[in-house]
Amino acid sequence: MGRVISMAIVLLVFWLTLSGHYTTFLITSGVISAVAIALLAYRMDVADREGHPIHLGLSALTYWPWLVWQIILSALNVTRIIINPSLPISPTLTRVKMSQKTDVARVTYANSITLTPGTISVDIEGDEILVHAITRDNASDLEAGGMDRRCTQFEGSV
Amino acid sequence: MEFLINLVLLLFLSAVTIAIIGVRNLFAVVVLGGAYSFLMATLLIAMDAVDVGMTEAAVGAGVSTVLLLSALHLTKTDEAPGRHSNVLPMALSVLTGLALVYGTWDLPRYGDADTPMNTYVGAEYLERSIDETTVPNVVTSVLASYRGYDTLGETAVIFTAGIGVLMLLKGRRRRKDEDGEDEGRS
Amino acid sequence: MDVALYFLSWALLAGGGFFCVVGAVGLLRMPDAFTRLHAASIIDTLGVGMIIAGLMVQSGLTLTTARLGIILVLVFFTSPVASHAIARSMRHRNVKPVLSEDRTGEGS
Amino acid sequence: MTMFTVAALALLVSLGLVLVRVLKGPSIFDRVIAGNSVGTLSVLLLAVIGYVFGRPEFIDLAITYALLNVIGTIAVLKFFRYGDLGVGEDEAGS
Repeated sequence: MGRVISMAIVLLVFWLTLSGHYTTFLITSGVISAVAIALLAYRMDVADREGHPIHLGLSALTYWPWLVWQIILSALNVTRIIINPSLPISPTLTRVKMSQKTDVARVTYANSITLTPGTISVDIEGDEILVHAITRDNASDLEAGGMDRRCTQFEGSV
Repeated sequence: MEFLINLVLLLFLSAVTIAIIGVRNLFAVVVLGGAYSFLMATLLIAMDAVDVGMTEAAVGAGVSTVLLLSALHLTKTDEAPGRHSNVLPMALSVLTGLALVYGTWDLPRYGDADTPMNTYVGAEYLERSIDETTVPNVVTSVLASYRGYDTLGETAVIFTAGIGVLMLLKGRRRRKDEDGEDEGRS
Repeated sequence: MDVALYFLSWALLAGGGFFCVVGAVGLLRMPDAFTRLHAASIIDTLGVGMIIAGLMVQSGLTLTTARLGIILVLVFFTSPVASHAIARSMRHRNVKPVLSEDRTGEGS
Repeated sequence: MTMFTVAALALLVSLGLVLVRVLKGPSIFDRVIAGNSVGTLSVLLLAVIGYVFGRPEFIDLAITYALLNVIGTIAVLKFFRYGDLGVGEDEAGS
């Protein structure tokens, strides 16, 4: 039930952000819509640990800044490749182990790989992710497992 | 700047339209249609028709992509070459287009404040709707309050149509899957 | 407006525009669909991030900034899903990527 | 020339380049990738246009676009994955 309440609050904040007009009638409609949608989500079983993962809130605050930094670094790297007239790419397909247990952390890891320019998670087979990397170096960096450790840490701090 | 944005977006739109005519793979047409809708909606919003732009994005890029794909599911993905000559339809389209362009000559200039639609009831709605309905958006207040019953009827019709389309698509798909079991992939 | 903030938003907007153009050029230059995905993800990350951040600096602590923040979060959560879905359906349709090296041991 | 104009021009240029990829193909997946980028760039262009014209309220629409863009892309790909659509050979492979 806690998840339903927090989901209703998130939805209400979304409504208030988009609305910008704060009269009694409009705020009441917002509250009713938010509660109704949260209850519907509860009945549809999407307001669970996976669909609305509030328990990851705090560890996200340390993981995301690191991820943003990684994104900037690798985006600059891919930019250099694109600007270079000889286009020095060496596309590589590789498999990367993932050590996460829960689905949310696995999705976070796979999404982080995709979000970082230069690597894309293509498929998940068991506890391995099939990754397409734009250069050999990108693939090797990922195989070294720095991001995997970060994600496991992110999961472990729940 | 406004003129430049409108001009460039219109050029992009013509390019996409010509490509849609030329491409024979219907999947590519659906993807191109999505790109067309996004460009069209951006153009509409650049011309201050915010609500029309919103509708275009929702219907063009969202709903019609899904519906067209569901329809593609039931048919072939490559357009068959036409059996008849294209000359007559072409001439008819060009004529209709020219007639429409001729019709625009009588329209007032874009954004003109002295036209009947801006001086007659339009101004009244703009002045009085917030006091009378307390709805901050004038388009919403006209649709949902002044013309409330009309909109209710429209919504009922669209809802029924939507359910009908869904039932048709769903029924057809299941039957096709059962056939597929017997005949293998057709 | 504060001069430092002005230059910050100038830099962010110009940089975001630059990365969008770079991503678009990459989309044209890359040899196959898999590598084009990498170019497109520059637009989705740095292009979107910098331009939205520049606009946020421009509007200060207002409701508009909150709305821009929603766009940023939405794009950051949905764009990897879209990229992954494209890559995955390419694999299921047996589209072979152009590879220099294959470390999967499939010999595909 | 304000900074918003510069950003809007850059976005228009990239929109044009990406459209070339949408039109050229060659495979359907190239079109989907580029179509997705068209959506992302429209979201940005819309946000920037709001500032160029001095009406930043347009940003609500950019949110709608961002949502619809991903729905469109996922819809196309879902039908690719689960539908038994006989894609023409010339368009399926790259």
